[in-house]
Amino acid sequence: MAPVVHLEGVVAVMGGFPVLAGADLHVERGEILLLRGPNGAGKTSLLRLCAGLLPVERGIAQVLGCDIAADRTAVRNRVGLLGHSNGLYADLSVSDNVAFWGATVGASGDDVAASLERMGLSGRLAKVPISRLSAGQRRRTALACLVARRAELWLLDEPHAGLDAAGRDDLDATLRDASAAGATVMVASHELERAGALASRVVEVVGGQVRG
Amino acid sequence: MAPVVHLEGVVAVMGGFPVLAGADLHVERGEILLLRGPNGAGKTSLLRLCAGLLPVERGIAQVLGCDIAADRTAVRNRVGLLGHSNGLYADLSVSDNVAFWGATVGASGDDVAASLERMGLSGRLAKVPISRLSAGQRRRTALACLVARRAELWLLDEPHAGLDAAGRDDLDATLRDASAAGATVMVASHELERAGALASRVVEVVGGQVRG
Amino acid sequence: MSTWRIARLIAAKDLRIELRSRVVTNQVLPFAALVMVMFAFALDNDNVLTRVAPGLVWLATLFSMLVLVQRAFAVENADGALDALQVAGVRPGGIFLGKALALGAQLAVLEIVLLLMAVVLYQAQVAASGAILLIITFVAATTGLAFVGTLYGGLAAGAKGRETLLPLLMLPVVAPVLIGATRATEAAFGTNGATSSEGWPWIGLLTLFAVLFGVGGTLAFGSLIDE
Amino acid sequence: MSTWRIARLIAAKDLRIELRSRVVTNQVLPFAALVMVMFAFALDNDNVLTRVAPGLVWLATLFSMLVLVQRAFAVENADGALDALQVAGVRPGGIFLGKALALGAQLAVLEIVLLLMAVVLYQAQVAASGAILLIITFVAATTGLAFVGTLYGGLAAGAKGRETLLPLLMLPVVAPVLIGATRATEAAFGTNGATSSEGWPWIGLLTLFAVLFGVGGTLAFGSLIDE
Amino acid sequence: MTSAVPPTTSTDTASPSGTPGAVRRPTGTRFTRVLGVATLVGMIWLVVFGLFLSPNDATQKAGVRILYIHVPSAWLAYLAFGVTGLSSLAYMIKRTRSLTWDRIAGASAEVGVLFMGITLVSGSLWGRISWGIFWTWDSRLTTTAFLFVTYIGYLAVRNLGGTHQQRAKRSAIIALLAVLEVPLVHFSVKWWRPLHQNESVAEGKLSGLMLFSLFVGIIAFTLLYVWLVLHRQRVLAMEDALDDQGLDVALAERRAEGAQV
Ligand code: HEM
Ligand SMILES: Nc1ncnc2c1ncn2[C@@H]1O[C@H](COP(=O)(O)OP(=O)(O)OP(=O)(O)O)[C@@H](O)[C@H]1O
Ligand SMILES: Nc1ncnc2c1ncn2[C@@H]1O[C@H](COP(=O)(O)OP(=O)(O)OP(=O)(O)O)[C@@H](O)[C@H]1O
Ligand SMILES: [Mg+2]
Ligand SMILES: [Mg+2]
Repeated sequence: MAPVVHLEGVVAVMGGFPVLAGADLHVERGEILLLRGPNGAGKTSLLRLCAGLLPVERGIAQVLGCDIAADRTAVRNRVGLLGHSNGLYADLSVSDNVAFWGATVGASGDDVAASLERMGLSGRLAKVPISRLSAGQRRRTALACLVARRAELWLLDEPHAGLDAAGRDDLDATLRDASAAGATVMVASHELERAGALASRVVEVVGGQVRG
Repeated sequence: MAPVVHLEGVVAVMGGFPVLAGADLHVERGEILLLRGPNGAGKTSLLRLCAGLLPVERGIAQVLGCDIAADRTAVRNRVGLLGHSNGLYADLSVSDNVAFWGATVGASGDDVAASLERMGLSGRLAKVPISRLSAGQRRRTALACLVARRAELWLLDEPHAGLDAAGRDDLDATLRDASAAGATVMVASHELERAGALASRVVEVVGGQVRG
Repeated sequence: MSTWRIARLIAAKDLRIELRSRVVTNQVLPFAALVMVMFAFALDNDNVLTRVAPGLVWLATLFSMLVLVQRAFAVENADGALDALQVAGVRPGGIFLGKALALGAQLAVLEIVLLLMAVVLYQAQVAASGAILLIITFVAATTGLAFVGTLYGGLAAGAKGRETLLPLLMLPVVAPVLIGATRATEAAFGTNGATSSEGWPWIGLLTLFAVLFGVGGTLAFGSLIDE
Repeated sequence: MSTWRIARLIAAKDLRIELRSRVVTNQVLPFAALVMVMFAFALDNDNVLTRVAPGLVWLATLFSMLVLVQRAFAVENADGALDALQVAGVRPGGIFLGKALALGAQLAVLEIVLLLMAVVLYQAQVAASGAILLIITFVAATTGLAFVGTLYGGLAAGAKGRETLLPLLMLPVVAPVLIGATRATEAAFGTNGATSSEGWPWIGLLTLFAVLFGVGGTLAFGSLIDE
Repeated sequence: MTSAVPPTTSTDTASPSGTPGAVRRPTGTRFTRVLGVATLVGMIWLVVFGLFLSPNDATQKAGVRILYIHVPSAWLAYLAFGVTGLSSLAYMIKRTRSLTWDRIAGASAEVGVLFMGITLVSGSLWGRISWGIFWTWDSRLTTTAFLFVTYIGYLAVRNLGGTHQQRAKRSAIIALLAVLEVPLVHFSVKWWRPLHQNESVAEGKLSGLMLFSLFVGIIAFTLLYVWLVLHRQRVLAMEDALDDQGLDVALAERRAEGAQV
């Protein structure tokens, strides 16, 4: 069966700087992969590349069987990304946001309700506009949007940051369930104890390259 | 000697919502205090209040001997705040930013150089504009700006988030030195192991209330 | 999901945001009104005003439109929503149509207000025969403007210093609309003895323009927005 | 640190940002130029133009100024720098003067360009006697505008939907400047047979205005910006 | 692994100058040198005919001689923008997609802006002579000005950044929309009530020798156009190549960054 992610000597450039300098990575279906590495190593870039947001300058890059070097839009809608930013509309309420993002990928109303429930946002908060939420509450909302999407490949950039103890447990449970259900998960994180416990494999990103 | 922070039944409101609902807190000089608590508990609000950014609605609030309930600007310039956002100018280089923020509080050129050094930004990065930095590199820059300030009261909101292993160690060392030098430190964090090890005392914030 | 359903989804979202934040109603409308008044001040020069009223209506529309477009994409950029839309595989054509739809709706409201103001402030009269002409002009022009605004708004959205790149890109392109709409409106108002028959050729230009940018945008928006 | 040193610090910072991003030079200037062209075309109606040239120069200045002010405070707001400035205990008066200084510098460049354009495009001639008058008008008006812009820019910076709140706040206030400057410039240009002697009373108004907002801003800025 | 360069990636394999070696090559070839000489000759002819052999105009006197620069530059600007449009189209079509087209488009637009500038200047000078003013809000003048600005905008878009591919796609779209303004300028004299000359050449209102001088001008400007575009296109190609070269250096550094840790 084709690997979920297959990168060979991938180079990616932002503003003339090689954010990825020959990355090789091979991820199988159902894995929970932890990307660790120093600041500026290229973790975020790697995730954005896999999501089809960052063009491939050189090398071979296949995600979910699509050649994203040729057409990086091909893989979209099958992957879900939680980046450093949340991608929420500040003036809309929590439920409006989750509903909108769910709708863009044709998720059912139940999925939406379920994911709100799952992230503990179904109470008073559901009707509060994002602009009046705390940092962690926003992060939870972003996660709820991601959960509602039921993606085949989950890309999470420091998902634990800002979440409280309960939120972290919810998140880890969600990710375990997802991978059990056959989805693949890639997590970039600096919280090695926590994320390490979650991951089925750990690779190190350094200087735009992937080790291990 | 007067306590550094003394709050009694402090109530603060944002957009009609009581973000702080009767907070009592007493912090002595040289302490490293960890604020823990669920998302939306009021940690950020508490720190912003101590920095004089959030008006006191009710109660007694003294910081560094100033009555911030009466005049919240009084305490400014003596406290340093690292919030969820970094307060950096995206078009300016790392060193320009740190130099500017240093200058606003009359820090010497050496202080600036030293704090850049301390946060490991003195290499290639020093001349790179913020807009081309990774999340963690931005956070480091923000910390460098804070360090250059030599404040009496350090208020840090989830300072470890986004920092790599080395950065975390740098940070903890810096904070220990600061408190050893007589500064007081308040840290809001969800990384209990890490921040717990750093802190000399832990208080829990829940539903806008603090006891301790 | 079909492009058209996406478009409706996006448009609904944008209009809901407007409903919650009331930015257009509370701020852009008054702004547009002010612009008209300012013109009146600056040009208050023996009855120049009535003669140039049509031009002013459209100038005011353009300037307010700059604000609208900026706002429309500020919303998408503030927290990386535009990226998220792309990852979600939302068809760019759908995004384009949706945002154009919402923008058009807001523009329409704006123009009606401005037109009424022109009638009141500048004593512009609509010749009975011109009424239909006027309506068609407005529909055609608004559609065109909405498309152009969305197209260039999207292009500028990625770039740095976007709040200023936008006007540079947009103004020369909308110039034809400005001219066309102005002349057609003059014809409708019967300004400087223009008769409404003179107006029709302009409608042609406006429609052509709208169609061009509508099609162009729907096809090309994808490659314009992705950075 | 003295208010004045703070002001210099802030101004230097703002100008350096402009130096790095080149937003004003590459985008606002062309925009201003375009605005002039658009006006000219929209109003091209048997030699109205030369008569209203002075008004147009100032209108164009105002619109470009909106963009400038927006940019000036977008920079402060993007990443919470305004809060940081307050925590750092930077005197609000200093912030105000500093940002006004930088804004004024950029405005001055802008106006010179616009004025030259007016001379070339609208065949506006400066009466020899009017030269001094013209210069003084510009200095007075620019100072006034810089102060108002900064004051209201700061006010809007805190509020949500700022990109649209700003024009609403500012335009009515600057109306007097617009009128005063226009009349004074007309006098300098000798438009509609105005003689430069007629200009001086307006200078008075402009200066008064500048002083008023300069002092007001320096004192009140603090309570305006901190939310 | 840098050598692993599938044709689908955005390093430019289409043009020969994509290879770093090209950077040391001059932009001249035998052909362009011949062309350069021809251009020079053409210009000399233009001067001879334009300033000496061609007669004064009945009404415009010697002022008419501006025509021999004014009109050719205008028409060549049209041509340049047309070429920009066409090569942008060629880029957009998958089968013919190549960054060479994008560079030709860019080069042609630059030259076009230059020529349109000449038109504007010569026009305003002529205006001063024959209408007594530098500028008026006549439809043709204005539309010309708009066209000029539009292509400045196009050049700005080319500098928005991103990969070469992104630049090419983005600007191609803008070019295809912008070129639509050309007919607007051309027919503006028909559609609006202008002060500006309308179709006088096409309707043969010019005396034989004038017409000939004009043709000399057109030929000379055409040669100049081709010569400039060829060179600019190659320069652009080298800039792109330089980017790729710079990338190789940067890559080495970036990897070293890893070695330290
Ligand atoms: C700034 C001022 C002017 C500008 C921007 C300008 C622009 C142009 C342009 C764009 C064309 C090409 C028209 C076409 O074939 O599509 C043109 C042609 C021409 N211009 Fe001008 N022009 C200006 C002033 C003048 C003046 C003052 C005169 C003479 C009194 C003049 C005489 C002509 C003539 C005779 C043609 C050729 C018309 C034809 O056969 O199509 N222009 N001009
Ligand atoms: N602008 C606002 N208007 C109204 N309510 C707000 C606003 N900002 C925050 N709140 C509410 O105030 C409460 C406290 O927010 P605060 O940011 O202090 O929480 P926190 O402890 O920092 O949470 P986190 O751990 O997620 O950062 C939250 O419940 C939030 O919903
Ligand atoms: N827009 C940009 N232009 C140029 N260089 C950039 C840009 N964004 C990031 N970089 C550089 O690319 C490198 C990788 O960035 P990236 O965000 O992928 O790192 P990261 O591993 O996510 O770091 P962190 O752990 O801090 O999030 C960094 O060295 C950064 O300086
Ligand atoms: Mg990152
Ligand atoms: Mg918080």
